[in-house]
Amino acid sequence: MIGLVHFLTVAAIVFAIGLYGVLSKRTIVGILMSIELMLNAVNINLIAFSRFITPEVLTGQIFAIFTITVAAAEVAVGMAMIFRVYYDRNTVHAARLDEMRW
Amino acid sequence: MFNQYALSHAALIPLLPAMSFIIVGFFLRRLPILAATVSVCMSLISFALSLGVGYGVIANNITVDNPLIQRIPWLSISGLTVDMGVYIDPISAMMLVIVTLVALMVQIYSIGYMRGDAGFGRFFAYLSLFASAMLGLVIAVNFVQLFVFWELVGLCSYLLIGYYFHKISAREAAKKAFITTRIGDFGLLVGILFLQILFGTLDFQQLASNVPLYVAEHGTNLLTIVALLLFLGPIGKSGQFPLHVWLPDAMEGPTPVSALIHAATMVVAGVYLVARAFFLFSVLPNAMEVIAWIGAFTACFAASIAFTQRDIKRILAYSTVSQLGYMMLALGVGSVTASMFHLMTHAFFKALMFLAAGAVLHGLPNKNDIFEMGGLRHKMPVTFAAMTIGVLAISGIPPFAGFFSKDEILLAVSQVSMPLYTIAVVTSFMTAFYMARLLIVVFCGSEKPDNQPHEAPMSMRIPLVVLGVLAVIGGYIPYANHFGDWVRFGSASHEGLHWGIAATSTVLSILAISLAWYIYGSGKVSPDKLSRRFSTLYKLSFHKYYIDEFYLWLNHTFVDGLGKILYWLELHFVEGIVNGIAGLPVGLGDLVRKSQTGKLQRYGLIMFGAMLILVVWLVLLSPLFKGVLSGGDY
Amino acid sequence: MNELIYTVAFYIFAAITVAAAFGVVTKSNLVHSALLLALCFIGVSGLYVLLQADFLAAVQILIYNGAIAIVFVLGTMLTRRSSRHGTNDTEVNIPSRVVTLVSGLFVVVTLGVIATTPWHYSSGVIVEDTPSLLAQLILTDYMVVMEAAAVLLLAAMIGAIVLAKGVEE
Amino acid sequence: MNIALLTSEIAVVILALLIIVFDLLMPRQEARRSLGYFAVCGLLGILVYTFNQHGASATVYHGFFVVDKFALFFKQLFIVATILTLLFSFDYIEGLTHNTGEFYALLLLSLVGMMVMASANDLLTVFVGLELMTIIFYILVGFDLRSSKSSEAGTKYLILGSAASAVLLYGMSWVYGFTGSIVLSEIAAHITASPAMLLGLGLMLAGFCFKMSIVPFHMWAPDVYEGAPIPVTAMLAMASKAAGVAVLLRVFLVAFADLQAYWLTIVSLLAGLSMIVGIIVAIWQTNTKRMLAYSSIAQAGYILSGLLAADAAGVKGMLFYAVLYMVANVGAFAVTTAVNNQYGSDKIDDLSGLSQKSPFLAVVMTVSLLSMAGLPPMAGFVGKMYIFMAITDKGYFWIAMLGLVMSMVSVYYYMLVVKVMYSKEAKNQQEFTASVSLRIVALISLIATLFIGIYPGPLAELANAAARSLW
Repeated sequence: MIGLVHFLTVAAIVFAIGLYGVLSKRTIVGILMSIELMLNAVNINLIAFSRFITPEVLTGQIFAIFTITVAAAEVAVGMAMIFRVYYDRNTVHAARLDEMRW
Repeated sequence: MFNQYALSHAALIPLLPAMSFIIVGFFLRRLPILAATVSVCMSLISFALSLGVGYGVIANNITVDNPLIQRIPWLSISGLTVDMGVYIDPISAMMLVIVTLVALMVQIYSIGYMRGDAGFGRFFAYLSLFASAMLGLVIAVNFVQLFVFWELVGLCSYLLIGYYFHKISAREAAKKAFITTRIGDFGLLVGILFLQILFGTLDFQQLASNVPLYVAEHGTNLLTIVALLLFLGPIGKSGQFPLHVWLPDAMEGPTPVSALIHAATMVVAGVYLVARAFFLFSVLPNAMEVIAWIGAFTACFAASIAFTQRDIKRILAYSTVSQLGYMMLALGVGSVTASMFHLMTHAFFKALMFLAAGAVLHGLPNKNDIFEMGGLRHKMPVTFAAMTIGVLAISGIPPFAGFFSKDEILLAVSQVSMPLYTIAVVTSFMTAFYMARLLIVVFCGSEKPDNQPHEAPMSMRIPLVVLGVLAVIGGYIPYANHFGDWVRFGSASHEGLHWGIAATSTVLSILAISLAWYIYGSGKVSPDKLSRRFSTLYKLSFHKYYIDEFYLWLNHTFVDGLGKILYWLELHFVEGIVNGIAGLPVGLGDLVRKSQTGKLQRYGLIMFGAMLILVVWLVLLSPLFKGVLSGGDY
Repeated sequence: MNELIYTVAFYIFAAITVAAAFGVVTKSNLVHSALLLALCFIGVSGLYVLLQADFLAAVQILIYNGAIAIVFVLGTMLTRRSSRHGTNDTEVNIPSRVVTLVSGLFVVVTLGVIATTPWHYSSGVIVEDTPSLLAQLILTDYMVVMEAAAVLLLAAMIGAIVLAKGVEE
Repeated sequence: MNIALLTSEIAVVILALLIIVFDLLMPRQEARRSLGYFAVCGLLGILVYTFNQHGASATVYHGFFVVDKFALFFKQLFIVATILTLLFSFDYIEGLTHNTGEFYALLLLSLVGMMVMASANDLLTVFVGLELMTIIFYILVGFDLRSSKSSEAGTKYLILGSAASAVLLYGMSWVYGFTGSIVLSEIAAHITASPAMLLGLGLMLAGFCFKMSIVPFHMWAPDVYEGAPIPVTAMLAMASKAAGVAVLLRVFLVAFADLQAYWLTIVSLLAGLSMIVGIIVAIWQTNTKRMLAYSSIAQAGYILSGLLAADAAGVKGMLFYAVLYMVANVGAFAVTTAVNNQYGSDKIDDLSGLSQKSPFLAVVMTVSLLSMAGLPPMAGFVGKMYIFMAITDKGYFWIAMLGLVMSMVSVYYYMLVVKVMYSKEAKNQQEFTASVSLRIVALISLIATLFIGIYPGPLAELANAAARSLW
C-alpha cells in the first residue's frame, strides 16, 4: 500500500540530490536548477501532507502554490543576475566569483 | 545654611564639571582663556560644595553607619531596578574634597603648563569630563552607577594619555592602558553580575545588609570567588601586580594629567572601590589575605624597580604603584581608616611631586633623564622646596603628612602579620632611598652647562605652594578631627601614634636618605670627590672601607641588579603575558578568516554541514528516536 | 482507483522523478540537464495527480515546464559558447567526498525521521473539487499572502528588467 | 476581519507604485532627488500613522496576520531605518544608477516584506514575507551595474539565500506535516518532541540563522555586505536582520516554546560562536563595510543570546538591542557613505584624518562604534546589560561571560578604527563635503545613542510592552 511515507521518501531523495547539485555544479545555472529540485521536493512534501494529514482544508496545496510563485520569481531574478555576471566577467562559473574574500 | 545646601545638592558636584565639559568642549575649544576660566570656576564651585558637604557630614553627624542617600530611578523595569544617586558618608565626603581640590589645583597649574598648546581647550574639556566622571564614581549608590563612571573615567584616561596623539609612544601607551584596564574591568563586571544573581540587587546599602545573612546561610566559598573577581577591577585600575604595566607608560600624557589621574585620583578608584564594598570583603578572610599579599608584593616590587629608573616621571609612576600597594595592603589587613588616611596624604604629596616634576620638565624641555639634570635648586627654589617636602612626606619623616599615614598602616599591618610588616618596612626603606636619590640627583650637585632652567610661572607655583602646605600639615588634620571616628569600617580604630613602629620606620627612612646622599650626593662617581670623602670620614677608620665596598656592592649587584632583573622580567614576562592575552584573538581571527575563501560553494558546504549537524543533534535528542534506536517499539 | 495500478503508477513516477533529478546534477551538458529538469517536473506532477492534487499538477506543468524550464533553456542559449560540451560540469575544486557525505547523511537522517515519526493521519473526506476550494481560500483566508506574493512578482519583474537591461552607455 | 489593520502595508505599496509612476512621468534629472524626498515624506506620514494602531492586539483572517505591540514595534523600527537610510544616501544613490525610481520603489517594497514578516502569525505568511524581502534584496545587492563586485555579491546572495529558503521551507513542511497546521498558536497546541517535529525545527532554525547571519550560517554576509551599494548594506545590516529576529522570536516563542529544552542549547552555541567569530575576524578587515559586516555578525550573536532567557525580560533586551544597534549602524553607515562620496571607495584607510576634515563625523563614528562595543555611557552598554541580566537569571552565565570578554576584545578593534580617524594624516587636503541630510542623520544617530545610553527608561518601557504582547 503506497502511503505518506513513500512520498516523503521520494521528496527526501530529491531534496538531497538538489543539495548535492547546489554544492557540486560548476555553473550558476546548474546550481539554480538544483535549487529548483530542492523546492520541488518541498512541494511533494507539502502536498503529501495535505493529502494525508489535512485533506479537508488543503493547507499544504495552498502552501505549494505560493512556493511555486516564489520559485518563479527567484528564477526570473536569478537568470537576470546570471546575465549580469556573464556581462561583467564573461563566465558563469561559480568558483570564479571570488573577487571578495577574507 | 551653606552646608545644608551642599548636602542636599551634592549631585551638583559632578554635574558642574560635566557642564563645564559641554561648554568648553563644544563652544570654547578655540578660546583658551575663556575655556580655562570656565573650567577653573566650575571646579572652584565644586570644591566649595565639597567642603560644604564635608562640613555638613560632621555637623549633621552623618557616619558610615547612617549615610545620606538620595536616589532617582534610572532604569526601573520589571525584574531590574537601577538607581542613580548620591551616597554621602564620611568616606565619600573625604574623597569629594580630595578629588575636587586636586582637580582644581591641576587645572590652575595647567593654565601655565599648557600655555600655547594647540589643544588647550580640548585639554580642559577632558580634564572637566574626567573630574565629573571621577566624582560620579565617588558618590555612586550602587555597582552599576559605579561601573558606568568607572568606565567613563577609564575612557578619559585613555583620551588624556593619548593627548599628544601625534607621538607614537603616546598612542601606544593609551591603547595599552585601555586594554590592560579592560582586563580588570571584565572581572569587575562579571563579579557585579554574580552579585546581581546572588542577591538580586546591586545597591550598596541593601547589599551591606544582605551579605552577612548570606554568609551565615551559605558560607563564604562562592562569595570569595565573587569578591576576587570584583577585585580584578581594582587590580587593573589601581595598578596592582600584574596589571600595573600600563601605569608607568601612562606617563606619556601631559604631566598635569599624571598628577591628577595617575597619581591622586583615578588610580585610587580601585582602593576606593574596595573600601566602598568593604562590607563584602571584610567577611571573607581568604579574599582579604589575597588583597593584603597582592598589595604588599606590589609595593615592594614596584619600589625595587624604581631604584634604577632614570626617567623622572617613571620613578614617580613606580612610586605611585608602590604606594597604591600600600593602600591595598592596609585594606587587606582590615584597616579602612589607615588606607583612606594614606590615600589622602598620598594625594597631596604625590600630586605635589608630579606638579614639581612638571615644573622641572617645563624648565628643562625635552629632558626626562634625571642624570641630565642637576643643581636645579638655585634656579628653581620653589620647585625644589616643593619636591623636598614631597620626598620627606613620602619617606615618612616626621612631621610631614606621610609619616602619620604610613605609621598608621604599619601599625595596622604589624597587628595582623609579621611577614607583611617586614615587607612593608623594607618597602618603606626602599621608598625613602629612591625618592631621596631622585631629589639629590635632580636638585643637588652641579649644574649641567647646557641646561637653561627657569622657575615656573605664577599659575604653576600657586598649586605647588598650596599642595606643599597640605603635604606638611595634612597629617595633623585627621588627628585634630578624630579621623578614625569618621572614616572607618565597623568600630572606630584610630589608636594614635605607636612610638616603637614610628621610631623604627623613621630611623630606617633617615638611614635610607643618608645612604642615598652617600651614594649619589657625595659623588662617589668622580675620583676627586671620592678622595675628599675619605678625609671627611677619616675617623671611621678602616670600617669605612668595608661599608663603602658594601654599599658599592649593594648598589651595583643588589640594588641595580635586582631592579634590572625585575624590570627585565616586567618588560618581557608580565607584559608578554598581558600582550599575549590581547594577541590571542588576533591570531585566532586570522585562522578563521581563511575559511572565507570567496567561493560560494564552500560557503554552501559549511552552511549545509552545519545544518546537518544541527538536525542530527536535534533528531537524536528526540525521545521517540532514542526509543527506536534502543530497540523499543513506538 | 485500483490499488495495483496506483502502486505501479507511483513507482513509475517516483522513478522518473528521482532518475531525472539525478541526471540533472550529473549530466555535463547544460541543455541535457535542462531537459531532464523538465522531465523531473513532469514526474513530480504525476505524483501530484496520485495525491489527488489535480490543480497543482496542472500548475506544475504550466509553470515549471511552461515557464521555468524554458527560462533555463533560454538562459543556456543566451550565455552562448561554441560547444555545449562541458557546460554543466561538476566542480573539481570541491571536496566531493564531503559533499556526497553531507547529502547522503541527510537522506539517511530524513529517512530515519520518516520511519520513526508517529503521523497523525486524518480520516477526513478528501476534497473533490480542489480548484474552487483553493480559489475560495486564497481570496479569503490567504488574501494577505496572495497580495504579498503579487507584490513579490511585480518587484521581481522590475528587478529582472533593471538587472538584465544593463548600463545605459 | 478588519482591513484597516493592513493600512500601513497598503500605504507603503501605494507609495512605491506612485514612485514608479512619477519616475515615468517626470523629466529624468528632476525626478531623482524629488523622488527620494517624496519617499521619505510618505514614510514619515506612515510612521506617524502607525502610532495610531497602538492598542489592543488584533488579527486579520483567522489569526494569520496579527497587529500587536510586538509587530508595531518592529514595523516602526523598519520604517525608521528606511527613512534614515534614504536620508543619508541621496547623493550616493544618484551616483549609483540611472534607475533611481526603481531603486526607491524596490526598497519600499522590501520594506513591505519586512512589515508583513513582523505581523506574520503563520508559516506561510512568514515565508512569503521573508521571500518578498529577500528576493528584492537580491536585486538591490546587484543594483550597482558599474561594479562587478555588486553582481558577484548579488549572485552569492541569491544562490545561498535561495538554498537557505529551500531549507527553511523544507523545515516548515515537516512542522506542518506533523502538527497539521501552519498557524503558530495551533502548532503550539499540537507540538511534541517527535523526530519529524525536531527535524523541521532544526531546518527552520538553520534558515532563520542564515537570514540573521549567525555563525556558521554567516558566510555570505561579509562578501555581500562588501559588494552591495552602501544603503543596501545598511538596510541588510539593520532592517533585514531585525526582521529575521522578529519572525524568529514569534515562531520560536509562540510555536516552539514547549520544545525549549531541545533548542536552547543549540541557540546558546550559535550565539556564542557568532560573538567569537564576528569579533575576532573583524580585527583583520581593511574594508569598512566588511568590518561592519563582521561586527553585525557579532551583534546578531548578542541579540540572539537574548532568546536564551525565553521570557519577556530577554525579549525586551533583544528588542532594545535591535533599536540601539540600528541607531549605531545608521551613524556608522552615514559616515561610510560620506567617505565613499568623497573617495569612491570603502577602505578603512579612507577614514584617516577624518577628525581634522570633519570632526563631527569622526565623533559620530566613534560614538557609534563604542556603542556597539558596549561602552558606557553609550546605548550599547545598557542593551548588553539588559540581555545579560536576563540570561544570567536563567543560568546562561557562560554566555554572558563570553559576551563580556568579546565585548572587551571588540573595543580593541573598534579602537583601531578610531585610531585611524584620529591619528592618521588625511590622504589629501581636499575639502570634505557632506550633504545636510546626511549630517542630520548623523546628528540623530549621535543624540539617540547617547540619549538611550543615559536615559534608557522610555525605550525600555516600549520594548517591554512589545515583548509582553507576545504572551
